[in-house]
Amino acid sequence: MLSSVNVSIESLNLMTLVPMLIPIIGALLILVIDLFKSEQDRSLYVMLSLLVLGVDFASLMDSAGVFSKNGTVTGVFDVMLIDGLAILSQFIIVGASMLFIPLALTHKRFHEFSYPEFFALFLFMIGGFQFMVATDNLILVFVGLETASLALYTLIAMHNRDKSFEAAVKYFTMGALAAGFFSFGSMIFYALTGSVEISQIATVLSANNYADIGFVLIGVVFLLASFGFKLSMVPFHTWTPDVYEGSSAALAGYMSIVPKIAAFVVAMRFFEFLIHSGVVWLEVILYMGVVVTMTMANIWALVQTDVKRMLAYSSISHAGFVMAAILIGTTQSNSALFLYWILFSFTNLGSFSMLWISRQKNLPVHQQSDHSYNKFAGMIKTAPVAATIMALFMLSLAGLPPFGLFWGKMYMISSAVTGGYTVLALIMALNSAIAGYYYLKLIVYMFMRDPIVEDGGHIYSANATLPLKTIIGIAAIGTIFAFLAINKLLEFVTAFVYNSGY
Amino acid sequence: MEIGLNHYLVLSTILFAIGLVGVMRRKNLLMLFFATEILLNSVNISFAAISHYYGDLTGQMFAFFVIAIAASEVAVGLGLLIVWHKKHNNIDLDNMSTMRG
Amino acid sequence: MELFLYTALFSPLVGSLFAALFGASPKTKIAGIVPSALLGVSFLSSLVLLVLVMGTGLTLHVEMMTWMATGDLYIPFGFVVDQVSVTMMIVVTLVSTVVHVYAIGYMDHDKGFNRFFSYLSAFVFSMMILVMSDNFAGLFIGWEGVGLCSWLLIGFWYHKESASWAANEAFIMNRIADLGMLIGIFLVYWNTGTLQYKEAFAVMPSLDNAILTWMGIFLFIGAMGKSAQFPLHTWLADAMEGPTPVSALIHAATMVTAGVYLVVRANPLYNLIPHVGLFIASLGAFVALFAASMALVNRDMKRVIAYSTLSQLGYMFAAAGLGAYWVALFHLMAHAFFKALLFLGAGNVMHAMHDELDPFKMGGLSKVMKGTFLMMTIASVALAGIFPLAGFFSKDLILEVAFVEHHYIIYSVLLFTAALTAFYSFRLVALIFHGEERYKLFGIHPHEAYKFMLVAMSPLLLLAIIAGAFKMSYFEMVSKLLPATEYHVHSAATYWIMTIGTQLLVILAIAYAYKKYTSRDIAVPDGTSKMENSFAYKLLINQYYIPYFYQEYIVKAYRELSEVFWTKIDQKVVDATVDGIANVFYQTGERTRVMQSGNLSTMLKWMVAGTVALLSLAVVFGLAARYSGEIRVFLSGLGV
Amino acid sequence: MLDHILSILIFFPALAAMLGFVVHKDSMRSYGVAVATIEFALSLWLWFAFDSTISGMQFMEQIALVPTFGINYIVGVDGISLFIIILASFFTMIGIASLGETKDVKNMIITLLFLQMTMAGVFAALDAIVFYLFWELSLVPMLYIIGAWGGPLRIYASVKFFLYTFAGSLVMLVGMLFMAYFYFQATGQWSFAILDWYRLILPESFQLWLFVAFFLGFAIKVPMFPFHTWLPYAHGQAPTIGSVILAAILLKMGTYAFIRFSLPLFPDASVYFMYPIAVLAIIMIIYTAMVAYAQKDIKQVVAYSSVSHMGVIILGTFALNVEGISGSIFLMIAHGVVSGALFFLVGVIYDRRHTKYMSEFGGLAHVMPRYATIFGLMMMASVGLPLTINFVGEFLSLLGFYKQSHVLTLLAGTAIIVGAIYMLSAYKKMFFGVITKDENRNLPDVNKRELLALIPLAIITVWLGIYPKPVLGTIDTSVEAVVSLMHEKAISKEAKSRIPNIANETDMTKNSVEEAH
Repeated sequence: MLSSVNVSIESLNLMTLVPMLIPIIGALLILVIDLFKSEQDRSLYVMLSLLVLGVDFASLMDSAGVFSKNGTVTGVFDVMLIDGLAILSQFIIVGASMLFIPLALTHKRFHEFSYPEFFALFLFMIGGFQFMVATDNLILVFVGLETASLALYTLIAMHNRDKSFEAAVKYFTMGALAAGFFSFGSMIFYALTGSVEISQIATVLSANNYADIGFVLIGVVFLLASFGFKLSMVPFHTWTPDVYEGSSAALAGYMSIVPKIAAFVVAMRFFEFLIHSGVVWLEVILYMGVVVTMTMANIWALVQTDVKRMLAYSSISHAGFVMAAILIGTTQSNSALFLYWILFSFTNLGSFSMLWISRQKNLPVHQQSDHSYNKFAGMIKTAPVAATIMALFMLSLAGLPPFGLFWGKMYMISSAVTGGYTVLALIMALNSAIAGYYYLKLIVYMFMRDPIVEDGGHIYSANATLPLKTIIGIAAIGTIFAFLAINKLLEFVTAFVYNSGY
Repeated sequence: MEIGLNHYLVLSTILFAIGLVGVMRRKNLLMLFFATEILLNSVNISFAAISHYYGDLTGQMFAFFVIAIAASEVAVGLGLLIVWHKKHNNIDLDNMSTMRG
Repeated sequence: MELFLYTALFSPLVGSLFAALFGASPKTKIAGIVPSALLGVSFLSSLVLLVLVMGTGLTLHVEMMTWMATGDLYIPFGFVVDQVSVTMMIVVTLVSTVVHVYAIGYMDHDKGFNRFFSYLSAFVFSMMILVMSDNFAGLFIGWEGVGLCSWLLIGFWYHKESASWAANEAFIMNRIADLGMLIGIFLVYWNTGTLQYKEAFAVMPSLDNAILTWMGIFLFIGAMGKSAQFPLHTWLADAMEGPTPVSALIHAATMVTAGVYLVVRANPLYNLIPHVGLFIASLGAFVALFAASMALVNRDMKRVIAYSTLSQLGYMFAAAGLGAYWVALFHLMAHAFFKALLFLGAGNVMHAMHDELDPFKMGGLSKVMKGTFLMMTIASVALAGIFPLAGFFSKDLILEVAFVEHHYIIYSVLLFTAALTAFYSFRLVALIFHGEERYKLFGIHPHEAYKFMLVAMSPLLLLAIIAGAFKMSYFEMVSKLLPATEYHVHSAATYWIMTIGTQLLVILAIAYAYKKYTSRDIAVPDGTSKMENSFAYKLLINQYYIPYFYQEYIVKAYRELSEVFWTKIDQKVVDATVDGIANVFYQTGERTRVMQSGNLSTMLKWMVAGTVALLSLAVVFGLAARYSGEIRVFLSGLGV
Repeated sequence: MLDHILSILIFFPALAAMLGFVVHKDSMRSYGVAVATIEFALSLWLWFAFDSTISGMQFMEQIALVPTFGINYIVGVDGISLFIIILASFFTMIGIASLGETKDVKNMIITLLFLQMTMAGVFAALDAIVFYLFWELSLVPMLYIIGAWGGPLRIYASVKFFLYTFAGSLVMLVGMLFMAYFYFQATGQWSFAILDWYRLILPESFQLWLFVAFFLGFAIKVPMFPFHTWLPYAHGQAPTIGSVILAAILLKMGTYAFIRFSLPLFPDASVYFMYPIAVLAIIMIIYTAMVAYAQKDIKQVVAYSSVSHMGVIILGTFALNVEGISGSIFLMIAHGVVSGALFFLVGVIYDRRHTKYMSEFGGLAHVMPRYATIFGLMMMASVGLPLTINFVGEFLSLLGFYKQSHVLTLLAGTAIIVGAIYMLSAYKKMFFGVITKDENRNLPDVNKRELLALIPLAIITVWLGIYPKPVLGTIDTSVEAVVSLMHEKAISKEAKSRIPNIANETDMTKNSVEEAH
């Protein structure tokens, strides 16, 4: 006879679920509204989503307050784990989403935004990511990851162009493979330790002193492959440029930020203990992965002719750069990861938004692709403000002080220096120099070449509306005046990371 | 011969390998999806076996989730496939490379 | 008294600036007259100072202001008027006053009249700084300043390719020597802690001989450039491209003697290192002969005089090197007078002959140019060293010095050179003023120069005649500062034999020259005569092929090497490496971008391949970890 | 206001530049001149308020930026940086005032004002990160100036300029981060403040590595052989104003940084690397002078001559004694004035003939006497004639280095020969001889606008050549502080003996005399 399970509601700590539930409820709400009255204007959904996200953000602030008072909170049979990493990454996820969603209010009408499902899926996706980061249970990670990914595949496909279907199919198929890797890897760890909770796995493994190192490594390989896919580490990156190219610029920008931070957090949770327990192999592999990813992505970015594709490679490179934080594995480096990613969100979202506002419905003859470099030739003459802002984002991405990303880069390299990874620090620095070339290339086109078509700069703001401009403005301000906020951010991030034990 | 845990694991691994090979070799999108299903479900065998071995339910839970996710993947995947087929009248992977470089 | 010092120093500068005001405007007489007058003022001030120094034995030392001061280095603009510098001041201001006045006439028809006086006065100012400075750095200012003015003046007629070429040659060659000078100055500073003459010389006796030797050598290298000693001599002959007053002032009387002045000024140093002194003397003797030999055959009137200058500089160095500083200085002074006179006379001839320089195309000019003829003859006599003119007292003294110091080789070389000097001087006089009037063949109508030009030259004429008379009083004056060695041949008989012998030798040489070059069958050489095809003649007329050598093996080599550096090394190696590194990245990108084929199947394969690669690494590592003990044993067995 | 004069100096032009977007195109010139003049006046005021008897930093300001990580906005000047700041604002002023007919004048002036901000910032910064910030930021306006207003190869040239310098300075950034980390290890506090770093004594092996890291960044900027090849392109393609500021100020950042960072932070490494660097400097001097001689384009001659002169500056810096370092700082200013003027002069003829090939000229002295005169003066200054500004610097630099090595100084001294060779031959080609090209017959002489830039430069050239004391004295005070700091910090015996001990000044002169025996 089984004894009845007796669980008090308090011990479940259901409050931990609130931030994830908010977007899910929001999504359901949108679907319900559509049930009652369809064919509503997209602005309604945009604002609704924004509101939901705003509430979500507020609840996160609440969690943050609780965390700084009481430390890590667990809940729902210890499945939920609300620590500093979870809160920080959720801030980034929700914050970036809030910046993204107004981008739907474009001047030109795009197919996908007229569907309420788009927004519902979007919110589901956010919920998925939030689950993914707020747990150390591999099952929940898996579920969160897949929820988010499946929603994302659909979002990409909804752009309704040939290329976007192709992108969605590619992303989907590879994602399925990655899911297979993830479950296989989890299975091995489960077999080794009898648990799917990272902290448990760590305890058991160190208790038997990594007796089955060979199997541990095989498990790591599969998990690494699946994270590698999400984080677009070379050679698991191949989907990235195609998917970015196929999806709308706004979504591409979003994809370069949110899914990755979620994956980073999981990777950090999982690899941290392995690295600290002296699995040299992992260190070597990660080292190689980091170096190859940032270098090769940079090199491929050099030869691109389309700005969006270039930015795709550039974000691969940035991801590789940030992956170094996990390799280094100190509090400083982990804080650097978050700092970097916050700053990166502003800049990268800004630059993709710049592409987004210049997006035309139809491709002019002299352009091979939506955002080929040629399109931006002589932009300073016809649209000086836009050109300057775009240049700003490029310089920030290149890591030129005092723009946002410089501080992230600096702190990251510093963490490499402090962590004893001197050569890595140099490689990171030199990669920034290589990257300088392709960012500069765009600046060269904008500032130093003559316009190919004189149309008074209309093409650069074909899609511009007030909301879009606002978002770009926020991104630009965030990029320029980042230096004023660095100290606060750094203190905040470091405290959270440190108090979570990383 | 007693069927032990290892046998299940080996079977699972073999199935996984078959799935992998299928993923690499198949040019037909539908077949490719099948391969990924094999991949995912092969793991379920192990999960169930290990779960039994430890007397712990977690593995079975995992397996259920995997099944659920596999199912939803198929839903999304087939959706994409149908749209693609509508547009291009084929589901051959080799026709799917407009973006490159 | 300081007032006189400053007047002497700065009036040339004022004159130069005044003339510079008119630099771009058309010719104005006033731009010539004012600087000349100011130079006169300068000369008078110098004269007052001379009287003061001579009369009271006092010296004047002022520090106008700090120039450079950093660390332990302190360099003021300090000026000193002592026995040595006042001599130079007199020589410089006197000759330049004369030359200025003369040039008013000589440059009469030149478009760059105003500019010319500006440069010329600037030169005098630089020269005054050179001689009056109380430290090595100040000396260097003047040193470079005269170099600059010499560059400007040699290249004065800049439309002539040869003139600007010669100017550059002079400047660059001097620069080579200046480097030596600079190093010498550094040596002085780091070893004595100061650049002031007085203090530096005071410390020198306590220094290591090797260091002093280096100091002496490097400073002398500086002197070699300015005084055009072998092997840096070629610029002087080429410098004759400049207007003749320039040649008279700069390239005969003043600037080229700066080297001698330096050695004299640094006498406390050279006294400590007699072996370097001997080297200087030997080089001087060699140059005296070497230059005189080239003067024998040259067919350019000004070049002959230039070689003669070179030869006389050799005499001066010979004296200075042997420690007879006051003798060197005395010869310097005397030489300045008669050589400037000679040059100015040559200028008159040139004017008369419409810038014709070949004496073979002249002849018989004594009829039309009586004044000039007289002056040049007397100057030549003085140069040849015939009693009782200036040259006799100074040059004979040098011979005596060499003899008394038992350097008989130097003595005989110098003696032989004296004969050569007499020969080439009168070869020139004979060719120009005597014999057939060959110029008629070329349709030239010579005329005498302006009266005032001749008048202007007359002070020089006077001094060329009587300068020797001051020998003893001069000795008394400078011996307060310089080693007071009187050079007397001990036995009176030897002395008389030597003196009279020398005089006879010189007179014979003159007679031979006259005989050879006044004859009726002198014709313009056309390169066919036997002598012109002899080896010796060719060697001499080509200046021992030294300019050729420089041109072919140094100038050309330098140019070619530069070209190689630029096109081969800079572009093909250094820059190509930089671009190459960039290209490696770019090309890698181009080559490997095929990896991104866009085919989903390939993409999946990459993913699996990546996993398999990681797996195999894991297996290798896992095995290695499991069997680490065995592996270690195995490796140690291999001796790793 | 004096308390914040440095910040005002730095940010006033930037603010003015931003407001400049609003100013109408036709009034932009006047606006630019007005702003630049105010800026220059401010910098002069800084000079007058500066107390030249104090060796340390003055007008310091500190604002917390990222205090957690030890990054603060700290600015201050001492005798080393003071004059370069003044020179920068001076060049910006005359640069804008004499700006010729240019397309997009408005953009140009705004860019120049931004550039002025970065220049003032670099030389005033006393925090490594702030220094780095301005250092990098200065690349952007220059990139734009070369790339937008340059010659046919402008894009290649500007990108090369940017990337090359950028790559070098990233390595330098790594060095800075290391330095901060060492400071953290030593004190438990993060700090990027240079003055804090000065107090840190590092083991020699660390010094060597850090020195190399900093060196790369600085050497590319200077540019030292073999990192110099970006310079001819940049100069060759840049518009006149770009070349002027590049040569006059931007290159000085590298040499200034050597004195600000490398010497006081790594005294032992400085001694260790003295000879290799001196050899590089000598290669710069001789080799680039020869390359300059081979040029056919007058602007390239001046560009390579810049490299050659920078060699002397480097040499003076690594003399590691007061004479040499003061000389090198003075030479920075001198070279700024002279090469700036030379680039202006090249611009004058380029504006008239639209060619820079010397073979296109010849005999210009006939038609443009004033131009020839000023060019001649500047050429002589460049050649290092005494009583011109350059001589003081070159003399002191070489004099200083002579203490360290006789033979190397002798080799480096050939600068005065090789310099004369290329300069005189270029001058001869351009100005002497007869006019062969008809286009040259009626060239107008320098006009008022051009004289506006050239006359002040000519005056400075002569004035500071004759009376360098007001500048040199101030420099000297600060340099003595640097040298004594270096001596104090030096660990190895070699370094202690190479770097003079100024503390007991009087003994030192005696000792040096004694040692010479």
